[in-house]
Amino acid sequence: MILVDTLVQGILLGGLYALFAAGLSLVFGIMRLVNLAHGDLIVFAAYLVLLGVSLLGLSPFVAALLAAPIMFVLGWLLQSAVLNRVLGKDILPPLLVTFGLSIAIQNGLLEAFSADSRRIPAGALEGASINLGIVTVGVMPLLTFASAIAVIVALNAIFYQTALGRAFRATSDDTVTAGLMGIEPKRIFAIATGLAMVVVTVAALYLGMRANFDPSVGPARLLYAFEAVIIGGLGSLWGTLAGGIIIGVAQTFGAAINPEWQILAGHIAFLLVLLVKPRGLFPRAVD
Amino acid sequence: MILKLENVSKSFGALKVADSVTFAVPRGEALGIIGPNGAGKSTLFNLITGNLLANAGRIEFLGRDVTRAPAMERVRMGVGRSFQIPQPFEGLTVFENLLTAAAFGRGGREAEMVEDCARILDETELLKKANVVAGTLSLLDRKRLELARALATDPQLLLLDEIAGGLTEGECKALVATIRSIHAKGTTIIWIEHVLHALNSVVERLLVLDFGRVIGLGAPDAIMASKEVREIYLGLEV
Amino acid sequence: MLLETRALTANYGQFRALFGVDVTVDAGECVAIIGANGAGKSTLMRSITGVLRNEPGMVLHRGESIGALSSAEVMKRGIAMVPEGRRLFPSLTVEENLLIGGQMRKAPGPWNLAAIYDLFPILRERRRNPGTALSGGQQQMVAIGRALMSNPELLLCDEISLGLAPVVIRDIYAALPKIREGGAAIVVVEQDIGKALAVADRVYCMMEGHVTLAAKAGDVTREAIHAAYFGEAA
Amino acid sequence: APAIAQGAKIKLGYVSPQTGPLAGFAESDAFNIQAFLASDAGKNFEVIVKDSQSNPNRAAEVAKELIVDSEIDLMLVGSTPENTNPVATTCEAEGVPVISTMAPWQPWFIGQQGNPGDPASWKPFNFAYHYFWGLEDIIATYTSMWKQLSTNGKVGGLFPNDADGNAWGDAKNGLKPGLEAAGFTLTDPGRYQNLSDDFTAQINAFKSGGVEIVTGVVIPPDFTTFWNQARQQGFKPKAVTVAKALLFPQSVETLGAAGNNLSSEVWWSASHPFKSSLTGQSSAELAAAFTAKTGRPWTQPIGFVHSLFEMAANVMGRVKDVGDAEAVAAAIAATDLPTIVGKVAWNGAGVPPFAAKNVTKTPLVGGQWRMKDGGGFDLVIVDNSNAPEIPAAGKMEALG
Amino acid sequence: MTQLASYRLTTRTRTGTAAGLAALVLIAVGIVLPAFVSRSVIQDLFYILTMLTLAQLWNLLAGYGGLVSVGQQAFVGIGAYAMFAGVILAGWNPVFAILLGGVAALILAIPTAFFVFRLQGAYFAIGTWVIAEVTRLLVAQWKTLGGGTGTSLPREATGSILGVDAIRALFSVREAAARDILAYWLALVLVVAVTGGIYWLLRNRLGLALAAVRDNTEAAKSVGVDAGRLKWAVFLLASVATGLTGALIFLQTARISPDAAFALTDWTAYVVFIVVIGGIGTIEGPILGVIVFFILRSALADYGSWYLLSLGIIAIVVMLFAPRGLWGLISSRSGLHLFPVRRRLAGPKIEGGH
Ligand SMILES: Nc1ncnc2c1ncn2[C@@H]1O[C@H](COP(=O)(O)OP(=O)(O)OP(=O)(O)O)[C@@H](O)[C@H]1O
Ligand SMILES: Nc1ncnc2c1ncn2[C@@H]1O[C@H](COP(=O)(O)OP(=O)(O)OP(=O)(O)O)[C@@H](O)[C@H]1O
Ligand SMILES: CC(C)C[C@H](N)C(=O)O
Ligand SMILES: [Mg+2]
Ligand SMILES: [Mg+2]
Repeated sequence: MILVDTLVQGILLGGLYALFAAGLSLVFGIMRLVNLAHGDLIVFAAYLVLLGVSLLGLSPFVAALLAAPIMFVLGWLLQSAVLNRVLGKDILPPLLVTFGLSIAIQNGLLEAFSADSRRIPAGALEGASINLGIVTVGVMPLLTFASAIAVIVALNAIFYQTALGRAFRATSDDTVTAGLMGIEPKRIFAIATGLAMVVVTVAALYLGMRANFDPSVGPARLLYAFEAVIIGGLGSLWGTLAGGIIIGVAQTFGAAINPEWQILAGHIAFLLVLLVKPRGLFPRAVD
Repeated sequence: MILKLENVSKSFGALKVADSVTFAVPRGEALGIIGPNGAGKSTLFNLITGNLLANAGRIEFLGRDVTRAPAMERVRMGVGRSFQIPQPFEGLTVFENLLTAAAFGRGGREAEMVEDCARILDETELLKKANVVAGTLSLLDRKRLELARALATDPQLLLLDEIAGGLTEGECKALVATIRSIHAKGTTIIWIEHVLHALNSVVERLLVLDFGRVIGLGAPDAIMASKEVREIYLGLEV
Repeated sequence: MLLETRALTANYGQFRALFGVDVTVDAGECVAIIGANGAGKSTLMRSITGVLRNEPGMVLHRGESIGALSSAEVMKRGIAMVPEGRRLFPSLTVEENLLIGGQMRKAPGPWNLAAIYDLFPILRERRRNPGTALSGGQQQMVAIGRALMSNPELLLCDEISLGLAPVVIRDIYAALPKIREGGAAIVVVEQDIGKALAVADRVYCMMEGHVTLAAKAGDVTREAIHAAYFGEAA
Repeated sequence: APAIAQGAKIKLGYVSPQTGPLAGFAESDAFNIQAFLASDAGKNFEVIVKDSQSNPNRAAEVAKELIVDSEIDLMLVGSTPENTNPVATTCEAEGVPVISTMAPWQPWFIGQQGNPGDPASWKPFNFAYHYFWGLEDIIATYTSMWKQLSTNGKVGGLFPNDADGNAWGDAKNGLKPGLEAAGFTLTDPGRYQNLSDDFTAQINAFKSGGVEIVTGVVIPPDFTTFWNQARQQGFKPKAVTVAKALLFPQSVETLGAAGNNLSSEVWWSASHPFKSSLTGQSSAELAAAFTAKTGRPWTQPIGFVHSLFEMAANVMGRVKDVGDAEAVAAAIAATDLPTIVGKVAWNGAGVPPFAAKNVTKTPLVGGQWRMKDGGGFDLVIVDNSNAPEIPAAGKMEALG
Repeated sequence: MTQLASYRLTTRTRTGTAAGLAALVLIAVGIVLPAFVSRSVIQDLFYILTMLTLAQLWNLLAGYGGLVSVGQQAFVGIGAYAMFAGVILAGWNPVFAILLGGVAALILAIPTAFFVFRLQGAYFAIGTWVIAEVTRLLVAQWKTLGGGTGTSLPREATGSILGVDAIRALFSVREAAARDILAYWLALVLVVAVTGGIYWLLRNRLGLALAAVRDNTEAAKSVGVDAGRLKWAVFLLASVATGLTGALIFLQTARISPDAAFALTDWTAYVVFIVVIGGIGTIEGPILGVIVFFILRSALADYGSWYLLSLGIIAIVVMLFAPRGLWGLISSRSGLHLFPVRRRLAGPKIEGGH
């Protein structure tokens, strides 16, 4: 059944996109920060995990566990030292800063690691597959999808069930008044970016185990991630997952018609959704 | 009748903020609107100006059905408004604020509007600050600018939303005088205000809104005396 | 002395809004600050709460300078504010708006969710609504409740009656004595002189960035206020 | 030759992708240029290198800078059509001679035509000359490799929508007619965009077409994605012979055990039986010198980058006035030089008439990556039917 | 109110007049320049002028119209491809085919506007980017113009461009140099028309309307400004001119590929960089920005990835320390406005026009 196979592979691919997008969704939702460096930060984290694997001989999962706190701190520093200073009503300054950052990371990685493609070796997992009768699916894509769900469940719990999450949302609405509530908006933003970088590490782990990467592959991932976030609706993490799946499924079906339509079909699905629902599928009551 | 509303309704989700509102305003009248906070007064203005579109009902201005007409079309027909929270064009000067309103609200060339703008600035005591960037104005001047900018569109119907709120007595008196003189020139006025003594010194009729419904419409004295109004608006023992 | 400002100045860019303002508030007392539009009342509130930063030594809390602290740090010292224009958080429900007021400072005191709902029963009904879907008066109640949730020592209220119907103003002012009973000192910024004098122990009048009158509420005469308010003899 | 004696140095422009995804092609630039300048002939030259950043836009731009600002006498360029085509086109338009290599001649020649779909409109160039092999050589080599195995002859093609992919996948001028003539059938699901995340469609198409052999011209990241997904989705071909993705040992190493016995075309190797006309080094010596200097294993582009400078030395040695573009172009056309990558002479041998003026060919063989016992891979030449002078070192093996 | 007759509107300032004269002199110098400078200077100027044109147009969109597009490469690309199609498929003279670029950009801009105007802020930005990607992917399927490979202008076409022969004769230069001079002149015409046109618009009613909508859309509607139509007008105008610029750029390059023509970095990112470094929302900003950008580019271009690394860092630093751009810094210090647009009311009782 090629049809079912295409659908299943598309959904699993959507899990990867959702993983790319989850961190972005968090940051975009809380501080309206259009982070053009998000894709490059994923690549950066992938190199970090790779270093753990190749220098320390760790398993990729353990290496990611080590990389996550480092990424959290980097995210924290990036937000405190740079991004906090340009956030405001105007979306342009952060746009330009993160664009600058994107270029700087790409070329910094190029200096450090050269343009060679690398991959995080995952041993037997790479080719492992499960035969489900109708379809044969890879263990890796399944794991990716499960991780996407886990990440989103965890982020949602933080967002809606904890005081930190309440502070996230309040700060996202009005930083001055949040300050009057005893919340340091800049600290909240720094925590949010740190958290997003932890999610980025998870995304990086799967990016690196699934395919080759080199310093230049970030931006291509970024656009899909943005599409997933926007399709889902600002601030809705489940929406982001739905968005990722929509793009993934559209891409596999587009490709089934002709590989030329693969990426195009994803973009067109994005455009169609926005045409019908300009604020995404699950918009917040107030933007 | 310059303005006619028939069964106009508007909801935000489950919240009904205009509930079959029906009334008419004759040309040249000054009508006051009162009602508790959240009664739907500002919303009613937004419906009349086209900043919001009604869910149901019909709005007629100068005999034409404008229920679906966009805001800028209604401005050009002669509906001018001020905002409850002043919304100046902050990057423009006071004069440029007026010039914009004049050039687009009436649809003429800038040069022809200059003197009219200067006159309105003079009337609203903003002339001194004509070349000051509006973002730097004090609240009082912002409120004056709201009025001046609405006037610059040369309205036949002027909608004022709480422009006396937060003014001192002296300021308030000056404002009332200005509004009176505008009214005297034949402009129809609808004025939302909590400062009742100011309102009642200008308007000929009062309309009372509560939960989006019109619960009273008539001469100010009669309205102020009605038991219903005293109960829900002023509180019983007042 | 709970709070003291010493020769406090404040600027918006080039524009100086406060010129050496001296104000004191004692524990548990209620102080009114009156003045015309643009007198600098809100600017004073913003300077005290750290929204506008100022030089060390200009604002003292229990004798310690707090002028250089962020608004979050000031708040954690027990100074809560009901800002001009309410400023509720649209993404939070009414209840969450209240909760967030108390989550960064946990001080013992009379105020908690139940107490706030008792003070403003209408809020209990609308607790699941987004804060901004309420009417102006209801929003004002949420804003006051939100500030109370941290059980502050000092509550700053900036024009809490602005734009409200008389009946709502009455309800809100009726709540102030209950708040004092809870032990908080209160500063009310008001334009309505009568209302201010009715609740306050002491009153300051401001004009164009200066304090032009400081007096006990019972002692002031109409003439003195008029002179301070408008800068001229009545 | 008279020009060389005159003291003023001859200016060579060299555009290469020193950064970006194609940077692997440029890794021996510094090594080769240094060797060239140190040689006797090299003393008369100045080499001005510009980085194209792997961006065709930038490549055209820096080519123009070299021509206009640096006033170069001869342009050298290589490293895939993304780099050669913009540079060659610019030179042609500017009337500056250019020697180009490391791109199959079809994407180079046809790709530079205004309308690639209309052979009647194709025109030869006056200043642009190219040496490398063509798709007909790929077809001959690949089919001969595959014939060493027993397969059903069904081939699946992976062709991206880029200069190479469009040329290789072209129904008329690409692999298809040649494969069919050799008794193979080609399943071509269509062009895909580079850096694709998903090859399910291709895998499904190959599965339902009963494909046992995979070929194509794929960039390394995409090949890894494809190969992992193929294994995950239970697609097990007997041979995978793709170009570009498997050029560099690093790309194969990232695949681990799954890289064993993947195969690829070989245009230069340490065992090619040719000598440098510049330094007299054999292929093996050149490769060894590179490894000694940089600590990195040899790669195929090393020989070709080296040969570009052999060409420059030889051509400029034969012209009187190095500033005379027409004379330089004529000298290029008259070249007959044995280089480290084989003989280069624009004599029209094996090239269709429309391209005969500007294109000449170097030999091509087939190789297979074999995992070494201690880790790492060797590229073993398993087919030399197209160029018997290059020794084969093994036989083609089916994938496990 | 008779004494009010003495009120009048003025936008003129002394610096404005001086700057206007200086601009005229510069344009005149620009026209005769090819007689005096080398070809490489002409090429550099061509690059500067076309980037300046793109920057002014993006500034019109983002700085004045509040439309932060990151998809302008769509119009550069489609304009360029239309020009190529005109030359290769229809056999037009390249100079006329440039006009096709404008037409094609307009045709693309209309459906694009329909779509992206439904979106706000960051959504708008990403929406434009996606549209540009879709356009790129579609054009990459246009096999007659080389698909993803791209194509070049045929020699016959580049050799027979209108006016090139005359220029060769006039300056006695080679054909390629004459082509550069022609392209340079066209770029000069374009940049003067675009900058002048924008300045004219700003001093017109449209300028007020743009400022009003940017400050407060709801209020602008309430004084009769048709915000929707305004956005349309700005977007279509900018798109057409961007398309023309794209066609001109690729006429000079003579080679095109989807990746080059629709390059986010080259045609939008650098342009944003120029505008923001120079100072957004001013006409002076992009001019200053393009000069700074060009100097950086020339100074650093030979350092490979370090060049781009430093460019990225410079962008960050400028944003952190001069968020209104360099021109913002200069004009707030000195009060200088070379292109004054502020309308002042002059007459009695008005406090000094500060
Ligand atoms: N955009 C909106 N979305 C949801 N609810 C809204 C919106 N605008 C207004 N409301 C709600 O509609 C009701 C009426 O609001 P409106 O502003 O018309 O009241 P009002 O009578 O002007 O009150 P006030 O005297 O406080 O200005 C209020 O409950 C308000 O919260
Ligand atoms: N953000 C600001 N930027 C510049 N000037 C400001 C700003 N906020 C207030 N001002 C100015 O500072 C002065 C004092 O303002 P402030 O808001 O403190 O007055 P207020 O007494 O609270 O008046 P109101 O009754 O209007 O609330 C006024 O002249 C005002 O225009
Ligand atoms: C922006 C300022 C320089 C404006 C100045 N007041 C003028 O009218 O020229
Ligand atoms: Mg209202
Ligand atoms: Mg105030």
